[in-house]
Amino acid sequence: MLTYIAHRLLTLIPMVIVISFLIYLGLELTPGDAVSHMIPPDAYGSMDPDRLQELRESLGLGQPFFVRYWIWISGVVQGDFGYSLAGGVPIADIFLDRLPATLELSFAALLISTILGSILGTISALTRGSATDQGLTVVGMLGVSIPEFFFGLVAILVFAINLDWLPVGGRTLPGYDSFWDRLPNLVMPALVLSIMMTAGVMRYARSSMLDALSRDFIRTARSKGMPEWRVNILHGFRVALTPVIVLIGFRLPVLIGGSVIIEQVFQWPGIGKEFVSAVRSQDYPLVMMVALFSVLAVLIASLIVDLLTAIIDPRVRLGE
Amino acid sequence: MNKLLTTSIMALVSAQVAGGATAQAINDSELSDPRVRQAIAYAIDMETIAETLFEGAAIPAVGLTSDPANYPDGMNTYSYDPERARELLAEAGWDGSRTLDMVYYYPDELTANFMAVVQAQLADVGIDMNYRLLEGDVGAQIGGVPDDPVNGPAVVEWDILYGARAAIANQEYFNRFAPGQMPTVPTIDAMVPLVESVNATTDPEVQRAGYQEMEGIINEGAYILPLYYQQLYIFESDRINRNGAPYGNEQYNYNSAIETWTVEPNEDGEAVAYTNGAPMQFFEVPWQNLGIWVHSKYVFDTILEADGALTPIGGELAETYEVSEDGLVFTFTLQDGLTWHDGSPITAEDVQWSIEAAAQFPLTHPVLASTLSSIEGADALLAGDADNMSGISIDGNTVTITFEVLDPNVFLSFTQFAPLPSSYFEGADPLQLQQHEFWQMPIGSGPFMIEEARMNEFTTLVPFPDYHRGEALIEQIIALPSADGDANLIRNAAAFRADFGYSKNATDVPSLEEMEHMTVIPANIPYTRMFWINQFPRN
Amino acid sequence: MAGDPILSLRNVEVHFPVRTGVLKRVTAHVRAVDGVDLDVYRGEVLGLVGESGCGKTTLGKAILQLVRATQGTVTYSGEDGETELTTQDEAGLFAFRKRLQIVFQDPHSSLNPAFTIFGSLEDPLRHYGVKTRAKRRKIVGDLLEAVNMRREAMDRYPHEFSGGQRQRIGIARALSIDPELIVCDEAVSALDVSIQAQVLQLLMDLKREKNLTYVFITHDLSVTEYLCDRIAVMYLGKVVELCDAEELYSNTLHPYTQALLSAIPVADLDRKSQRIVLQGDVPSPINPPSGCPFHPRCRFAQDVCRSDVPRLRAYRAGSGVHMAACHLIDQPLAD
Amino acid sequence: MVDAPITRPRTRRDGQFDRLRDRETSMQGKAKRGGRFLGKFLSNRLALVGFVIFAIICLMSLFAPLLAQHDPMSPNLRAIAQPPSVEHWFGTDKTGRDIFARVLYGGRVSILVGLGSALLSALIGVIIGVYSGYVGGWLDWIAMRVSEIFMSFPQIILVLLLVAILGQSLLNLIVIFTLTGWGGIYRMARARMLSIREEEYVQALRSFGLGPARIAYKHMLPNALGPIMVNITLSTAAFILQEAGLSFLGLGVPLSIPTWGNILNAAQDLRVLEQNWWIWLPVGATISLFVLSVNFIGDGLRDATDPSQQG
Amino acid sequence: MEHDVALTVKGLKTYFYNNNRCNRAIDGVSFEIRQGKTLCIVGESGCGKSVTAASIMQLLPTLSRIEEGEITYHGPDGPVRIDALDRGGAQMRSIRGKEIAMIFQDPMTALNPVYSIGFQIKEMLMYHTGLGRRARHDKAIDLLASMGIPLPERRVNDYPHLYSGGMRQRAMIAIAMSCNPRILIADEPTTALDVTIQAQIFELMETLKRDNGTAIMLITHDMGVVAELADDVAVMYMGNIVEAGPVGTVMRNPVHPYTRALLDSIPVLGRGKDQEIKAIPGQTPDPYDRPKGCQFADRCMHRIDKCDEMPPETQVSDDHRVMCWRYQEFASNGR
Repeated sequence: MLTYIAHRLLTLIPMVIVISFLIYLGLELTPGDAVSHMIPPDAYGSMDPDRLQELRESLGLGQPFFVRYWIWISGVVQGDFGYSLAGGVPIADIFLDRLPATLELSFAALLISTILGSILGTISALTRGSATDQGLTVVGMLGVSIPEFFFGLVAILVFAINLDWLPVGGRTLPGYDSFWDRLPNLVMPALVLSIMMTAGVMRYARSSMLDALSRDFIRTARSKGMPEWRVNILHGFRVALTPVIVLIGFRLPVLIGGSVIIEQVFQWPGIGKEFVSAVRSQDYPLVMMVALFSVLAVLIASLIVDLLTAIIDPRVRLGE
Repeated sequence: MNKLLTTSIMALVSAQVAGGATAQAINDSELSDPRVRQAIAYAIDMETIAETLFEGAAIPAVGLTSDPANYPDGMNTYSYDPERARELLAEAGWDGSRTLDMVYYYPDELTANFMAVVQAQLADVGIDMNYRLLEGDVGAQIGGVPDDPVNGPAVVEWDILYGARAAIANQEYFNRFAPGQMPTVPTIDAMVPLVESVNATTDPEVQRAGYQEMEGIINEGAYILPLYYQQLYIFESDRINRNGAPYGNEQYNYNSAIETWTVEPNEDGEAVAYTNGAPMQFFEVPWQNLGIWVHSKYVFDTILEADGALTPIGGELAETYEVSEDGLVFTFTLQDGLTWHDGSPITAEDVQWSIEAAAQFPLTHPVLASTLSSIEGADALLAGDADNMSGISIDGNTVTITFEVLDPNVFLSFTQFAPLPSSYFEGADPLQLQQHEFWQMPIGSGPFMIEEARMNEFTTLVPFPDYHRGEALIEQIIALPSADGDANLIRNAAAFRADFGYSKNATDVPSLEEMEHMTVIPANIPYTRMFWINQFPRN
Repeated sequence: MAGDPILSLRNVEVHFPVRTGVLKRVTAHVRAVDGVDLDVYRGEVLGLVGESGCGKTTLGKAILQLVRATQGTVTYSGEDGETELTTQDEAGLFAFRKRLQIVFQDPHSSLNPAFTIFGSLEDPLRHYGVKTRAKRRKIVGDLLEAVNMRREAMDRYPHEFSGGQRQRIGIARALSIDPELIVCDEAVSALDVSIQAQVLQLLMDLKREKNLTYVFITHDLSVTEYLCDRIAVMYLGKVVELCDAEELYSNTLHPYTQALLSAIPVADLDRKSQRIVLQGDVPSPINPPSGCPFHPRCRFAQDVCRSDVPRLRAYRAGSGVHMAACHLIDQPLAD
Repeated sequence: MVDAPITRPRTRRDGQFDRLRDRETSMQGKAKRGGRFLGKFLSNRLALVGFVIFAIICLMSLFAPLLAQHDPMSPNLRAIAQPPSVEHWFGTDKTGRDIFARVLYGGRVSILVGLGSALLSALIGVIIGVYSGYVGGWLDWIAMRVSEIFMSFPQIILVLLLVAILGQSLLNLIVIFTLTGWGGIYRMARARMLSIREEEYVQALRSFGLGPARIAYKHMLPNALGPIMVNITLSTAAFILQEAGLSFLGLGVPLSIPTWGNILNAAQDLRVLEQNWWIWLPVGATISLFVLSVNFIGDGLRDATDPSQQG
Repeated sequence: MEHDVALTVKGLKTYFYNNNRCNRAIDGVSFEIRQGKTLCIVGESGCGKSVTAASIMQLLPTLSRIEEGEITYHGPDGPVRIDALDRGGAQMRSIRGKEIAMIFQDPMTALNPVYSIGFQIKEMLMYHTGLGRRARHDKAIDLLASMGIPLPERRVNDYPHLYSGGMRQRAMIAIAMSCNPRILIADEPTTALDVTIQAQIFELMETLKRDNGTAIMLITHDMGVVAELADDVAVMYMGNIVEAGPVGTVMRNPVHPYTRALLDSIPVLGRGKDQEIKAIPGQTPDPYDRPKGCQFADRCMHRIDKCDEMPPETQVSDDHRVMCWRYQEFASNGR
């Protein structure tokens, strides 16, 4: 198991390096750089171009592409994530700052959607064809059909502005020390973020459950004279769980970047929001690190999924 | 029918006013024909746009500068007159075969809407126009001067640029009319001596005369089309009491006397005020955007102080100051016993270091940079030939600055210039000043000091107990990271999380005005939105 | 019976790599077919029997070059001399593809559900030079009639047919390019008994009409007895016994064949025999036992069986030779 | 028919069964045949509803010039932000443009982006996936690695990155969606091919010596079309939502082109959200309805083409 | 006689209601299962043999129901009308597994892959016996041992995928036999297995019948299996039992044309190459488009006009009955 994990992690390295190179190359091809974004366009006409060139060079932007890439990647490999070009803040600090916010939001959404989605999906599958099932199906479809920011905006309008139940956004304010202080801020973004995921998990859980219930071993279980709940839960749900776990596992990358839009809507100071502004201001080192980090997250998530399925499903043996 | 009649009468009248007979294209570009540019000006119904689209939060512009005292008599307002526009186009031989390429760099929806309206109004007089948002390196796409100052070809790749000039000094509007400076306008010979004259004096009267003449020339030739003046909207909640302190140009530093403001205590009895303008990613060096960030305004004190109209009114860190007769020597003395927020004394050495660093820091505001680079020895320092500026000498708390050439904005610049504690920057490269770790928790000299900074979440400020004008009365300022045009400002205001601040965004204004607990006060600022018309032929 | 060989297999091995680990390294091989020598004579029906996983289907595919042998040769002898098929590339095989055909087991997957019968059958014809559509329709119609179906069936889709009909269409397809040899891979196993007989009879009729050679792959020894001239019994990738059909049933030499025959339930109350029940399961072809592959389940196994791999040796039989691979059978003809 | 002494309580199903049984007895011998696929699709009520909505919205967008009385691009400053009226069915936006017309014309672009990208990515994914899935080899290896690279990113991060690299335009957006979308379809098509490859009719074709391209595209591909179509519908829905999301971030189609996302973007303004419901509600509802209908169609297709989901 | 009957089925009709159609899967079947005897239900796919089993166990799919007829289980506490019980009710559940147990065709899919074999045995014990945790574990090991699974102490904790096909079916039987049911229903238990493994399973079932006196209902399509294992046989065709009786009578003197045709259509091992096999023409009808009368009429070479009416079940002798209008003609002239 451990060697398997080590193997998998090792094989990530060339992948990540190739990807990092491609991103770097891509960004290189875009016009503009961090310096051109440090100046508001209204003021650009008055700036001295020579001075800006000096700044570019002092930031290392004037060096050839490969040199810059090499400096950067060798730094990363040695654990030096570099500095944000725009503000000079160590990228590691930015991550330490933003990651907890993103994780908090995404984990909350993941938790809500997993629990709610599996329960509703199971109910839907067990009452297949009934009004409950059809109702849930339609509601689930609606959930994946409405743009999430639209949900968010309307939620802000209704629950924050009109009803004044929840804060409009943000994550914390001075004096909000504990998780419970911040909870009201978390509720709306987490719920809105979870809507789409819940609907997805629900649909998946439903079809997975239906699939499981149509298998022969369900008949075997019934032929043993066990009560229906045991057949459905212990035999059906347990088997249906594997694909659901896989699905949720593949949602794990959301923990890093997938909540970009919701973070924007609710001013949630997370990685996603940071990424958007880094992309806008062409802060290469930061963009690179976020992108790499998210890639790593995806790859590690798939590793975790593999491990989880191996734990859940005895048929799966690692390394084969 | 009635409308048709009125417009044709108006057209007759205005045809007599603008003697377009002599006007013609000066190079291969149709846009170098003043009649075409005037036609564009006539075609745009700025009054109606300001009233409807901008909901009154824009003032149709006449000249480049927003100060009517700068205008000569008989400025043409180019009021909406499509008939006249068509006539002018016909005279200029505009055949409609050319589709103008309009660019802009504001990504907001209001701008896009404005573009759509302009497009429709130009189409109405027979000018096809497509608009697009500039992406990537915007600076490079709007800058660049043709080698041939008359025939081009143009370096920029558009016909019209919708942009703005936000100026601290009027010179900023005109300085690029100096030869070989303007990406869009072929050199206008009459402008050259005028530009020199307004830069060579500190006498407001002389400057004004120059401005008037230049505004007249630009107005007549429609070299640049001023569209509207953007006001600044200062907002306040009913919890805040300024206690008589002035409203002013919040984009820059002025004496707002924030230490005397009070705020209604919250449920816990704490005097906490919310504002916007907290940094989003990092604390910016205060020399760049002089006043827009909360820390630039309240954490750093400047050498001199200005009133709300940015007129110098006295010393802030400086106890006394004076400038010599010829305007080339500026002397000031710092107050005794000033300290930084960390308790260490503010010294003349700090000031000297700051001036030298600001002169080298590439992102220093242009007006400030222009002043500082006029100091004797600045060139040598910038070229790396000297370690210090020979023009700066200190004696105790007194700093004497000798200029090589006269700078018209010495006072203005020093009302905006905040020194930094040099002890934190030993060995730092002034080029990379922004990247210095100091900016993760800056130490300043102003009435408030930074208590806690969580980027993208909030920044809190607390009174600096040893502030030279006394400790501030507001116990805590919580600044949220919303800029103007950001929908979050309105949401925060609606949720009682905006007690004071400002916005330039026209869409914010009606929203804020509708809130019972908010008051919006417009402030006139030198900020003009305009069309730069590219008069060089494009390849 | 023995005439000219149409196909000669010499030491044919088909090993599939087993990839494991993160790097997908080849860590083992499935020895699906492990050194088979076999001749197929023109005009005969050769039965290839064995239990699942013994490699009979793989061997059938290796004959057709659908699976390439990892070692050994498959030689085709025709009027134009002998040709080694295993070394030919796809272009080189083109001429031989016409002579060798296959009928598959599963009537559900043997026809493309997206095409009509004509659509499925016309492409090979086009490939072999039947240019006009009208001609192709005529040929397909004739073929369907040859397998006792109506011409009109060609415009219908596979799902409209029953399993037996589909199997007949499969046979029609194999016949479409006039092959000399047809490999029938479990051609009747998936059919209901009442249908199975129809197809068996059809196969025999066609053989007579067109002078075909069959390699008949099956696990059902009662069918082979009825159908085949010679039978090769396979176990774990190897041929363990090979002889005339009658000889095999009357004088079974190999203990595995004995057990196999005895295990078959016979639908004849008068022929109930004593079952020889083999213990355990067929070992994995990834890691076959040393020596004789059958020794772990063999009642007679001795030390030599555990250590030495028995070779297929010839024994005298009534009219010809009887090949078997067992250490414990006395008197081989010669090595 | 005398009922056996069944003590079991009758359920809702029993009545249903009785009806079926009686009908069967009465129509004995008259077996009806029909396209299984079409029949199953049509019998799925939601899919049918989805298809009708989809068709209506598509046709209305297609015939926008006939349906809309106003030019979607021409502002009218004298009639800004007007509520729905006989003149303007959906009211006007903040520059006085007719929202009904904008929604119709915006639909053209949004549907083009959504459907176009989905079709393009399907085209690429299928062309590569079908061949490499069947043939394998180095092409398969390369395509697999490339798709792995694309799929190692969280979708939105990759889209944003590509927007940053390629810039904002309608064409670029389609390119970006295609780039991010092909991998999924490629993998699905490849997996389908891998399983179809084992079908015996493929072996039969190989035994005839038919070329791999012909076998893959002509004979195997039609049998993978079901899931491919499902995938296309689902990606269409996803791309339309993403277009809206990107517009929200200000990184979508340039604002000069009306798209559903761009129109809906007005809802970011709290005042519009509160006071001018007609500016965002009709377009929000249209996006949601359209995506919903596409999802229903996708679900219906899935049920109709997936043999494992009988019933 | 009556006392040793374990289960009686009378006039059972089970209809399916899929896709808005009604399929009369079983249309009036009657039979009884005797204690300590094996009843083989033989027939081709789709004839309703598995539905019969599912009806007895009340394990029918949702879209189906028992229309008519009686299923009576003669348990130790007197007869129980199974058809009158609620499908999922406690009473039905107490019969399932404890009194009547069932094993299925495909041991690969009939076992839950995520639970160990032991768990799946113990689950049964938990519901139907009062054994404690420890005792259940021991009993599971005992059961596996008695099914001939080597190293039962270790294998009890293994998951199904680690078992071979034959072992899985043994494990299935272990589950079924764990509560000593009076009736064991085996639905094609060896179809998915190789012949040598099939022999092992049959051996095991014979032993169980002998040692425990279990009544076995064995569903198969293979006449050979019938000949080997059955005491009684019922031949099913399209939802009817067309002929039933003791195995000797039915196989030696079949009177229904279908039974006869079936026996004639299969090659029988040992009869050599010259045996004559006769195919049954045509194919089984579409269940939604059945013949009006005798379901076999369309394929029957003895068809007369009267066959358009459904023939009644007629006793040929005490224990031999048939559904055919012309049975007497066949009964007299034998085969």
